[in-house]
Amino acid sequence: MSAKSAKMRTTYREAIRAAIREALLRDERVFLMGEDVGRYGGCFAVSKGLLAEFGSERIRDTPLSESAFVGAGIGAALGGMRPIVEIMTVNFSLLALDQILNNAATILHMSGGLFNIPLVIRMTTGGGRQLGAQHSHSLEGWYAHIPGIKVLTPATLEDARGMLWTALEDPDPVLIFEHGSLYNMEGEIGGDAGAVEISQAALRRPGSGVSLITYGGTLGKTLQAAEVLEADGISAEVIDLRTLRPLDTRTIIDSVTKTHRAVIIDEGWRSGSISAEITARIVENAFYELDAPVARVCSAEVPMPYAKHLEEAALPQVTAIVAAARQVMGRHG
Amino acid sequence: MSAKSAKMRTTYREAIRAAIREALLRDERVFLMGEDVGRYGGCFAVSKGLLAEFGSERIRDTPLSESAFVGAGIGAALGGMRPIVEIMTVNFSLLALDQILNNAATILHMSGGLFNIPLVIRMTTGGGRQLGAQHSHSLEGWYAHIPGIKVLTPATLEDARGMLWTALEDPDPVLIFEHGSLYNMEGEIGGDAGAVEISQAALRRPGSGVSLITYGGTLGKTLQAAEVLEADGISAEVIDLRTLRPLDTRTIIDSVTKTHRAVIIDEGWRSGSISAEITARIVENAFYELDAPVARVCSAEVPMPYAKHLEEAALPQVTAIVAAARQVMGRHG
Amino acid sequence: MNLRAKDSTPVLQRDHGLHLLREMLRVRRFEEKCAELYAAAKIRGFLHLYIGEEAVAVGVMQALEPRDAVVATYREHGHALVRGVSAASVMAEMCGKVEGCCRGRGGSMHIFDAAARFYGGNAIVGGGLPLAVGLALADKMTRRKQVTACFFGEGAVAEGEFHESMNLAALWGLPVLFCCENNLYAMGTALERSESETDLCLKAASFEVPSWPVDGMDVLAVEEAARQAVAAVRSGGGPYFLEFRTYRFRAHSMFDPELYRTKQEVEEWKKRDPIPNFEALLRGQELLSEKEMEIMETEIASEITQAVEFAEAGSWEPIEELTRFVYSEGPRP
Amino acid sequence: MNLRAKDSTPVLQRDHGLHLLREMLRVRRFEEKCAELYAAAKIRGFLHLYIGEEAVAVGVMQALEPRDAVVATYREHGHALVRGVSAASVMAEMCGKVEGCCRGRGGSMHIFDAAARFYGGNAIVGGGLPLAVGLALADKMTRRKQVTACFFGEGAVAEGEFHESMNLAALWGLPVLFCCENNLYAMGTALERSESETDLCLKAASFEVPSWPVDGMDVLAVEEAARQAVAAVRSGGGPYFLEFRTYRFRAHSMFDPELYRTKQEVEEWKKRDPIPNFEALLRGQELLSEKEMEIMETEIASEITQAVEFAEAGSWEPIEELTRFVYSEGPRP
Ligand SMILES: Cc1ncc(C[n+]2csc(CCOP(=O)(O)OP(=O)(O)O)c2C)c(N)n1
Ligand SMILES: Cc1ncc(C[n+]2csc(CCOP(=O)(O)OP(=O)(O)O)c2C)c(N)n1
Ligand SMILES: [Mg+2]
Ligand SMILES: [Mg+2]
Repeated sequence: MSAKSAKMRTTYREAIRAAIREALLRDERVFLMGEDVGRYGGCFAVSKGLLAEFGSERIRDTPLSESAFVGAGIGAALGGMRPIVEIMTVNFSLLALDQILNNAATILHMSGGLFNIPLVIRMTTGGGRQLGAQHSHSLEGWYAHIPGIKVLTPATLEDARGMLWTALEDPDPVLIFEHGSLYNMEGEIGGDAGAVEISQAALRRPGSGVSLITYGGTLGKTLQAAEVLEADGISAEVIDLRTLRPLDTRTIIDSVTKTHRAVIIDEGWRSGSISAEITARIVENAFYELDAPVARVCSAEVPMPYAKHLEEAALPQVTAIVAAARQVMGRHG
Repeated sequence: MSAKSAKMRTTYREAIRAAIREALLRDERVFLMGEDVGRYGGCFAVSKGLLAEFGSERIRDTPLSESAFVGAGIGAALGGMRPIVEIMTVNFSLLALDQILNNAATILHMSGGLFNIPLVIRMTTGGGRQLGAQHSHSLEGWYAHIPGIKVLTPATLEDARGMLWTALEDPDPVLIFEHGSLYNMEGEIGGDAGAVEISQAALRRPGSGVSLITYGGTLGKTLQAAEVLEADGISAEVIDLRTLRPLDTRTIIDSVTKTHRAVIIDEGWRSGSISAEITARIVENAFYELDAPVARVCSAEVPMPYAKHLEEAALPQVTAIVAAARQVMGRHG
Repeated sequence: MNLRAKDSTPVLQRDHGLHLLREMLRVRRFEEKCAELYAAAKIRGFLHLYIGEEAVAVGVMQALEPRDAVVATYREHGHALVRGVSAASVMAEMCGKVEGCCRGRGGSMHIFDAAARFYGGNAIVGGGLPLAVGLALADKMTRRKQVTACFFGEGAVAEGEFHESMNLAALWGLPVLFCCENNLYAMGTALERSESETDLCLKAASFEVPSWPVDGMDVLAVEEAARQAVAAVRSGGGPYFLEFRTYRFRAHSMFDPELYRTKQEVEEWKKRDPIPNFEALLRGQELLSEKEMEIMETEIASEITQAVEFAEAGSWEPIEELTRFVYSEGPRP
Repeated sequence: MNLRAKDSTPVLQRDHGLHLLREMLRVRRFEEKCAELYAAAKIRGFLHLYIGEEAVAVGVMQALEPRDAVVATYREHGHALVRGVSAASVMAEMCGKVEGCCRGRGGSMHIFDAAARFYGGNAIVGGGLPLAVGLALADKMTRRKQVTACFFGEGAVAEGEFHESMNLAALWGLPVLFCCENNLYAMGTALERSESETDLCLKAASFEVPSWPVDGMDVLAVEEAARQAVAAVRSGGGPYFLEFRTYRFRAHSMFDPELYRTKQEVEEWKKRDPIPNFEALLRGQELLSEKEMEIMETEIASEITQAVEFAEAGSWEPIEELTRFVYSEGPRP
């Protein structure tokens, strides 16, 4: 649809802001709540300017009380509102995990379908900014274990702009993970960009030799790796999962059925990451299509170190993706 | 070692109690802390009688403050003690997850190796007792995603008795998950049963046709399934993982290399469970040994329902294990 | 300010007096039946009886209007019944039948009802408080003059969620009536072993939330306090905190050996049983005859018999429906 | 009780006065240098300056003995320096060098030191409080007469962990000195927008924890209050809560556009800058000459230059060591 209208330049940050703004304009049940979303303008400046436009009722600064304000978001959703709750950083969301898992994800089921929870929770995720071991993890794949919630990981401007809309239309809790390194990403987007489908993974680059499966903060690195591979004569298909729960198994399997080889790139810690689940689904659904074992490029299993060189070594990088792809292609050295 | 001394009858509950008692006698730095561990005798009667013997300093009832008393366990460990912290039920541990992930698992690394945390956290896990969606989940496999902690899942009397000892000798945080349905399990144990190795999975039943890989609460069902399969002419090897982090990949691979087929049985929700990680490791390390896709028997992806028939349908059962094994053996119907 | 009706001779409307008595008796007889059914293994899981505390739920509910909301705990049969959830649907729920208010998915600890605006039934201690704050936030933002009554035990006061929720409600001036049911024990932990300051109204004061201690064994005192508090809350005065001093006559749940309190203490409190005492008061004022009392008992017995029959005649939800209610069905709201 | 030294004319030991001034100045100059290095991209991640608040750390540390413990936040350079962690090792840490106190793994927000008993450096707001409780618990259980000083901002008071930790410490009579650095803002959120009751000492009172508000811009007032509180804590009186009223002159971190407060407000507070004011006091009492002041500045400048040189000359930890310190190395303790 974006092709139909004039393009405009924007950033990931602005795309999210525009989406929030539009939601506030469109639906008076929508409000934004979180630490420093108002006067400070948002920890990562996403909500800058919104307080002035919408006032402190709807751009609601909260005290440092993650559990209570996430729980209040659940309650407000039960009360007919459409809250967008912002948690500054994924690590802090652990303080609210009781509310997320034991209430938000569970009440619809415990109540036998009586009470659904139309709640959106946004948070920053990921490393690469030298923020150390309490601000840098990638837990979105981990969250995808929880039935009852949906997990979205916008990696593009369109998705940053459109996923919030879709999430707000969802009757159930949706968590949106924004990778911190993407906020400054700039590019063009259709002037009328709006809601996007969230049920399907996207083919970001077609290819025939190997499927590179990723999402969120590592999409850019994966596309770069695909270019390097191309120069090397390897045609890599890049799949952006977009939604980690529910996973679009179909698109994954279709791609692997075509390429017969897969590398999963995931910023989560390797063991028990979403990349393991994707591997399992490929094995369960396309085992006989595989020409080589599925490979994973994940974060090292360490709390994120502060020092830049160590952090870089801990995170998935282009060279590692390329190496893994070459390996599953049977090319060594 | 248990063979050397007189056998004694005990239960899983008593084995844990004996282990705690012995630890308290052996090391004055050890103490037990948690909700109702003292006067009430423990929510599941594990610590019954210990208050009378050791007094309220060392059998320490806490207020309902999961985050603070788990955090206090971390602090006490830093202060030279050897705390055993009991969390009644795995779902409540979410209230303490900030302390577990952001502090216990992380401080050794953030401090560049200065401060280790010799802390043991015990909790009840698992379903099957009609406790509904806020008391019945199996999150131990999920916890196994976190670097910096170890995750133990005793499934036998020996491990119930011995793992606590080993955990207390560990310099780092160890989480022990006790499946609620095991507390009444009765059997014989060596009178001198003591510390057990935790670095290796155990072969609980040798076999040649298929590897059934499990742990904790589903070991019993898996052994039952193996018998059913035997009657059916299928020789199933049963592996009890015992420790979910770090995983003993070697034993898994050795078994699969022998049997060429694997079924993983895991009470966690399927997507993103430890069974996915095990699948991935098998694929990464023994892909060319596999004669069939790895299969998984997990819990249905629903918050646990209260009604007995629905709960039973949600949990892995013997029939499902048998069916999965038959399927990977290529036997249908 | 002292609000206890006892201080003046209460002048009771006869109808209202009989209504209060009947409601307390309904809850009592209902739960006595639950205990029986538990012994007969028709009800399973954890069952927490409210016996002894009936005056609290009955008194508070008098002050609420249908448009108001209620949030309760796992000890909530009484609240649900008095709030208007039918005995039949609660009983069917506890028996795990699809005719139950939550289709048997919730069980004793998770009673929900949309018509009654009854938002659970929460088995995480303290977990309902943020929900109540959010429900009230929705009401305040939409300028509905509704009140959310939130029930919780004195044990919950130690949880961080109590603190965060009180602060949010007070800071934002939200219409929440915090109803603390202080029955002196949290499982086996006496209040003085869980709180450094046992005067719970001082906790409320530290948030600038007005509060009173109320004799929770006196239904008239409860009602009067609740009416005044609800009036203040409804008129926009922000939250109120009422501490109801009460006592549970039965064990914490069906698994509790009651090691932590003496029989004598229980017997002392039974002298203050809200039901016979209130019955005596009505008799003393000649508002109730022996005959009427008999009729009342008969009517209640018949209501309960019908509820049990309804539950026993109920059906099991088909297992094929297991994965329903994890996500909403049908169109987006 | 009023403990502020100002009320009487302070009679200062000259050496001690000079020591206090020097320590405050060390912190100030050190952090000014950090800001420079940040601008030069030698320090990265989040950097939170303590400038303006130095009197608090300096005053409190005077009351502590080497055997005592300190727990701090992400705004902890000052605390670390004054507690005796060398400027060189802190600077090297912030530059990500292996010679840093945490080998460059912690960074600015995670300073640890074993010799100084400095337990972080915690970037989860409120996350250090339970640790402090646990350290004090260890001291109490082993009958060591040690005190744990725990620093946190007024923003942390809203967190559940504050509430739970205060209660635990008070309930168990633990030797914790809670040092609340009330600089009026949590990022951009003013105290009156985060707390319904802004008199923080009333919070302490609700746990029966004794407390005083202290002029945090007056190092002598801080020291005197801390000495009295530490004496009470050390003698077994249980925890104390001190509210230090202070102000940060700089932005919250290096990313803060400071939209939430006026320049004028900052300027007003700068008139109360603890360093020039204390310098003037020393001058007025003729305890300090201009010459001595110059020497002090020169010595400090040289210490900092050396620290920077040390940091710049430092080395990067080899990448091969990335996964160290996730688990302990070497023998069990
Ligand atoms: C977060 C959490 N921790 C522990 C439990 C286990 N538990 C259930 S009820 C209870 C006691 C609660 O006491 P109180 O709040 O006083 O309520 P009461 O049962 O007396 O009505 C405990 C510890 C729980 N359900 N949730
Ligand atoms: C649990 C958590 N929530 C949010 C943050 C982000 N954050 C970092 S510092 C800060 C403000 C804390 O204010 P305060 O406690 O007053 O300390 P100050 O920074 O003023 O010293 C916030 C919101 C965090 N680090 N941890
Ligand atoms: Mg109670
Ligand atoms: Mg502050």
